[in-house]
Amino acid sequence: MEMNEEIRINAPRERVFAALNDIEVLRQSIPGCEKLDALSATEYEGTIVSKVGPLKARFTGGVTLSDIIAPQSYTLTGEGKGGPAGHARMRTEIILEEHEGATLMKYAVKAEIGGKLAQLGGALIDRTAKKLAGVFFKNFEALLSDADQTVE
Amino acid sequence: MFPAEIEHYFRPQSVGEIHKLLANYPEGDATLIAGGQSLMQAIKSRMLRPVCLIDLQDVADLQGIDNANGLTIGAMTRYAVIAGYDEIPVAYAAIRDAASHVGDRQVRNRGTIGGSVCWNYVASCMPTVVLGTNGCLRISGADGEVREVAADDFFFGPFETACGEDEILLSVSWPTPSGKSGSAYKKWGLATDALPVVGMCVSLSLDGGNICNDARVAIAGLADGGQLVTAGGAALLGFDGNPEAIGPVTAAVIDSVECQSDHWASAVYREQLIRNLGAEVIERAYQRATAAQP
Amino acid sequence: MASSEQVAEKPWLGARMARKEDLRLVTGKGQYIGDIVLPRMAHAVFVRSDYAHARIRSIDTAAALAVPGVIAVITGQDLVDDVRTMPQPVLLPNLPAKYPTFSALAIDKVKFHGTPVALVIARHKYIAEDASELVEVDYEELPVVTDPEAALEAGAPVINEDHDDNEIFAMTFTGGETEQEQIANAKAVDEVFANADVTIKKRFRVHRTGLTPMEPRGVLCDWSEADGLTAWITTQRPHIDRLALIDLLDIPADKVRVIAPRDQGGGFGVKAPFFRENVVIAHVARKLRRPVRWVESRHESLMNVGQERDQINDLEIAASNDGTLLAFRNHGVADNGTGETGVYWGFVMPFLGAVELPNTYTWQKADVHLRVAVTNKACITPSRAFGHFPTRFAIERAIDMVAHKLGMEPAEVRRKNLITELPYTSVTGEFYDSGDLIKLWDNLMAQVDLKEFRTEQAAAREEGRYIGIGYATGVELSGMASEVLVPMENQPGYGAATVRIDPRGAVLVFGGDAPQGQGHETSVSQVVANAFGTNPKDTVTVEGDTGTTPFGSGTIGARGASYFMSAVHNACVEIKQKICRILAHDFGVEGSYEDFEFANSEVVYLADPSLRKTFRQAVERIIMHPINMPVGEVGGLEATVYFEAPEQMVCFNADLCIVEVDINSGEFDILKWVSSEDVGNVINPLIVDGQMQGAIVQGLSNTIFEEFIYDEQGQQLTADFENYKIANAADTPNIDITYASTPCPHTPLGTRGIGEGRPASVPGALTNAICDALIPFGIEITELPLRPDTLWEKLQAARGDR
Amino acid sequence: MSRTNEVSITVNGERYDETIPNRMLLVDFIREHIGLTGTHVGCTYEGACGACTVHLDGAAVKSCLMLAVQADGHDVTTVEGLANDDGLSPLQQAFNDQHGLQCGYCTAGILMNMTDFLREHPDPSEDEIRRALIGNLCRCTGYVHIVRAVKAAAAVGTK
Repeated sequence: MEMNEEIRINAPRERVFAALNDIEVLRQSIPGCEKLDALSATEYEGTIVSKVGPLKARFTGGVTLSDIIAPQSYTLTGEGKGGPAGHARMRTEIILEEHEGATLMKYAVKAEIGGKLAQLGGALIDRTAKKLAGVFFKNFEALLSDADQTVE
Repeated sequence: MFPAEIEHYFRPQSVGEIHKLLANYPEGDATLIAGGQSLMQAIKSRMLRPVCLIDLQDVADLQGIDNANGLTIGAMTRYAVIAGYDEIPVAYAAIRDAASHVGDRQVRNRGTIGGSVCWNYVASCMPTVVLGTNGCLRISGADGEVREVAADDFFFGPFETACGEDEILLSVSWPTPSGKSGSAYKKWGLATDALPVVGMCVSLSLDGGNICNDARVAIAGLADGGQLVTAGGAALLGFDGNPEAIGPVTAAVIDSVECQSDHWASAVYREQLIRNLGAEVIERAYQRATAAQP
Repeated sequence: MASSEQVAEKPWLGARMARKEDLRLVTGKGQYIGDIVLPRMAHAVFVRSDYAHARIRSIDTAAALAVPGVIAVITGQDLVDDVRTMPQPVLLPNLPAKYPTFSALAIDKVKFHGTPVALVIARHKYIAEDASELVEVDYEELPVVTDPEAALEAGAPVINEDHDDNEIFAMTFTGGETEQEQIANAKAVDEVFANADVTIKKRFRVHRTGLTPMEPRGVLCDWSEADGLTAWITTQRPHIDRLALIDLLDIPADKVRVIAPRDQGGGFGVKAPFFRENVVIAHVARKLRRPVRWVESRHESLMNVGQERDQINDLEIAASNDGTLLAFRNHGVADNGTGETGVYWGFVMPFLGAVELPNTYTWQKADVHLRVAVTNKACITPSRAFGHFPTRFAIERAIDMVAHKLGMEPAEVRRKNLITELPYTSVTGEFYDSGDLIKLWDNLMAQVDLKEFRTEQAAAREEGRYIGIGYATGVELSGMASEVLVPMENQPGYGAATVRIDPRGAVLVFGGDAPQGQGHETSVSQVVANAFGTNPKDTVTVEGDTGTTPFGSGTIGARGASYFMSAVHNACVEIKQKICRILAHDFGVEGSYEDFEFANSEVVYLADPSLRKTFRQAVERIIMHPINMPVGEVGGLEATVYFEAPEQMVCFNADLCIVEVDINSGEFDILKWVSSEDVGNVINPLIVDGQMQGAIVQGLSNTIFEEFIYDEQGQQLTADFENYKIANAADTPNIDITYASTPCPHTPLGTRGIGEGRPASVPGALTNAICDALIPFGIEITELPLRPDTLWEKLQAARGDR
Repeated sequence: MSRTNEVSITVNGERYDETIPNRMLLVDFIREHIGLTGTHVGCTYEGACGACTVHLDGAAVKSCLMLAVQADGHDVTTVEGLANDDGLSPLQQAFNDQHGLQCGYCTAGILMNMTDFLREHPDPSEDEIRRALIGNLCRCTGYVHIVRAVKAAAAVGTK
């Protein structure tokens, strides 16, 4: 699954970039995130639960930040193992552009699934990955917007 | 593959009893089983691991078809019963079209309309015909209150519906058809009666001059699951049975949906299926409507 | 002993007799692997990798072991001291290839999605599955190669690391032994092409598909100190499996017995290899000193076995203006998968596929090259039409393309080029012993009025209806002579049978092969009844138990009616000879075998029919009362006979189909399918009809519905029957089987083995019919699967071009 | 914590009062718990092959897509219940006569489905038979002789 989207965030680029590197912001933005702990400045591990209707899969794994060019871009790679359900990987390349005082965040997401998830849930992967990415960026934007309300 | 351990199995006799059982479990732990033809696939593959399984087979209130005031089909009514019921008004004939070709004989002997619409599988027929015929879903809430949800508000997307995990779908119903109305459903799969790669449901009403004055189009088999295509219904208004006029309708449908490519069919072929199936079901629904007794 | 008598005219031979097997099978009394239960039997579940290519960092079995009811959890490390690595010599063909060395449970790395990495043994199968979920394997992913051409490129990740590259096998089939000879041949072929009136050149691609027996695999092993290992295995070749287990587990030969269950739910080649799972189950039964059973799930089956075809053939044909086929050149690339399956290793199938390229046609010259690539997919396992489903599709399609180019009837081009003088050695070196291809072809064409069809076709086109006719022919090996089977699969080709007469007159037949639905019990009983003049119901056939049967190379490659039945017949003759000698003595007459007739359950002295005994009296006297015997004779009636034909035998077929294509949807209906079969003398036409119908529908199902799909990461996405669609009854046509047979001169009954290769002509016949229907659009199909969507897209493109 | 239930299931006329795990599939109850192995399993979770077809109160259903506890209080008939003292049923006989089976693995399911089908459609067309067989996959026969056998059995039944 691959998708390319962009979203406008009403905050300056440096703040957006800082938030993208803020584990607390990530924890609150990642849909279904139950746990996220920092192993280092660029490596986290945690647990997320992905839910489609009654079907749930719990993934434990790591999140790695790489190709960091502050404050304009980085790559966020998440890899999770869902036990007997299989595994998933989502790689998101994010580019931040300044845009009339706000920030234009362009993101390219590539998701892969393996094991039973791929065999049984293949028809859902596109939709689910898109939905998860959408929720993530919406949450992220909401968090930043809330924080910025006093500034606005 | 075999089911994971199931702690409890219950077979309640009434809707009230189901609610009591559901109340004993944290949300998501108790699962209702109707016909189980899809649910058991998920349970066996362990994509679903219910702690408690509540079997609805004995709940008499959920069974049967009633056509006294419009049409009401109990949630636990099996496909074979629907397929064999010849009193369904032509306005809702699409339901029978669909039920007659779900899966195979054995599946139709077991699977239910309620199970299908609540499961809302990404490629499935019943949710699509319920949408296409504007069914009304009666749901018993956790508090025992019954609410009615229009099909448009019921289906959220694959596996997701308005029926909460602590709620029970009682029936799907349709009002007494007004005037001349007809509907039809047809699907295409790689094999006969396989899951829809594309399925098309059309229902329409005609005025005295046999001109379409109300119509709905729903589609199955796309990545977003069964969905209503508003533009399709709008394009059918004024349709007078002229086959030449069908092309613009299916074109409107194609314009407003997103067809995916997968190992069953390419996106462009799905579009062609919409044209071909659309032409067939529009014609059949129209014929049925013209023959209907107002 | 080779009898030359031809006795096909007796009533039981050729009778459409209802099968003896059926009574138990229609009443639910069959005995398949999953029905066999031993006291204290434990259940095994394999843990399989969900990565296609990864190093195994570690395997943690603690949580699985802690589940109540779990008896043991085994990993590859546990096998190191007790189980030899594969391959062992018994499982190696005598063909030069880069065989991988591997452990039955992967130790260092996994090479395809589904590689077994651990085994959980528990008292109940549900518990075993619970625990299997708790085995934690830590993988380090490696780059995945799923495309065979990419796998052969320099710098591609090497999958079998004991070799330098992914080319497991490569061969040039024509032109001789030395490089110079090959260069000379290639040059000669170039010259034919340079001077030919027409040439065509296309890339033909056939997807990964194959056969899926309704019963997946299974193994049940028991161990006792006294008897050693008893292994029930779903297998087409129990005797080979036994040798492999002896060698892999280092067990003395007197301590291993393999039994193929009496009933097996289909094989089609899929149960012919020696599988790694067998040795793991045998090992744990020995280790735990208790019976252990593994029954494969469909999910496992679709991920591991039954995957075949998967070839690219760049084929060129040169022909002259009158439709004479001159030469062909083929460069094949086959996708082997990992190469971790005993006996065949993946590449033996495309090897035979390339050998069979010439099919039933004469060619002056050919230049054939094949490269087989290891990829991160399940190893190819044999499926009926062993390796030649793709090559026959290519050659049959290409012949129609030549016909289209020349404006000739494809039927005419075919007939013109059929081999007319047999025996014949094909341009790739395959020997065809006998048959009459012209008779076969003319019988096929008699099933349709081609002229009338063309008129109808033209009229239909006027109405916007597109109907078409297509053909394909086929040759298949009727069993394989040792001359062929020893080099190809390292095992003998002969058929073997023990025939034992019971004092009450029943006949017991023991065979070393192991059928999976072919109706051996019925055919054997007809052969026996024919020989002894008894009733087929008096014969009992036992097969598949290495403890009681003579060595047999298996129910493979159409060996039944060619080799096994011939051995049965010859054993009967040997017994008849003894009966005759003793009866002549008893009757006080001079006489031998030729002087007696066996009919109506009696043995009659022809010169004086008053001298007769019932079959039962005769045999009871010899078995139970061996006194007053002729000099040199002892009692008892039993013979074990090995049959080897003097020549490699083949049989032929031709298919014709008529289709109608809906150009608006790309959907097509098969309006008619008729075959013509040259299968020698037929023991039971009901069974042969069934074999042919089944094979043809398998071919259709492979062509239209079935496809194994891997994604870029090597994930196997078609591991259930929702996603791996096999044809159902509503989507398949009726099929008429007709015969134009030539008795085989090399078997005592004139029979030939049939059915193995039969699906191969199907994709050609079907696609040729569709292309014939769509001639106005100039569509030439070169790729499978043939799906309505791709056909419609081709039509769209063609309409755009016009 | 119960994980088990008491059930009373009648199989081929014989009543079984048993305590079984909730998660036990009906097909495993039939094959392994009570030992009627004529019913087969040919797929994993998908329930698409039909080899496990039995009658539940007379209707053909796939016993791999049901839990045994769901059959509590019901009548199950398996392939072992088709023949009686008079011998094979007309359908069983027709499968033998017409060579409607080869390996026999799918046969039980087909017999059960077609027995139910012929009761509903005593005189079916070939198209109806073929459509009714969609839930039963056969790999050996190509279906030709199966369809012929069902027709032949119908002819006996309608005589």
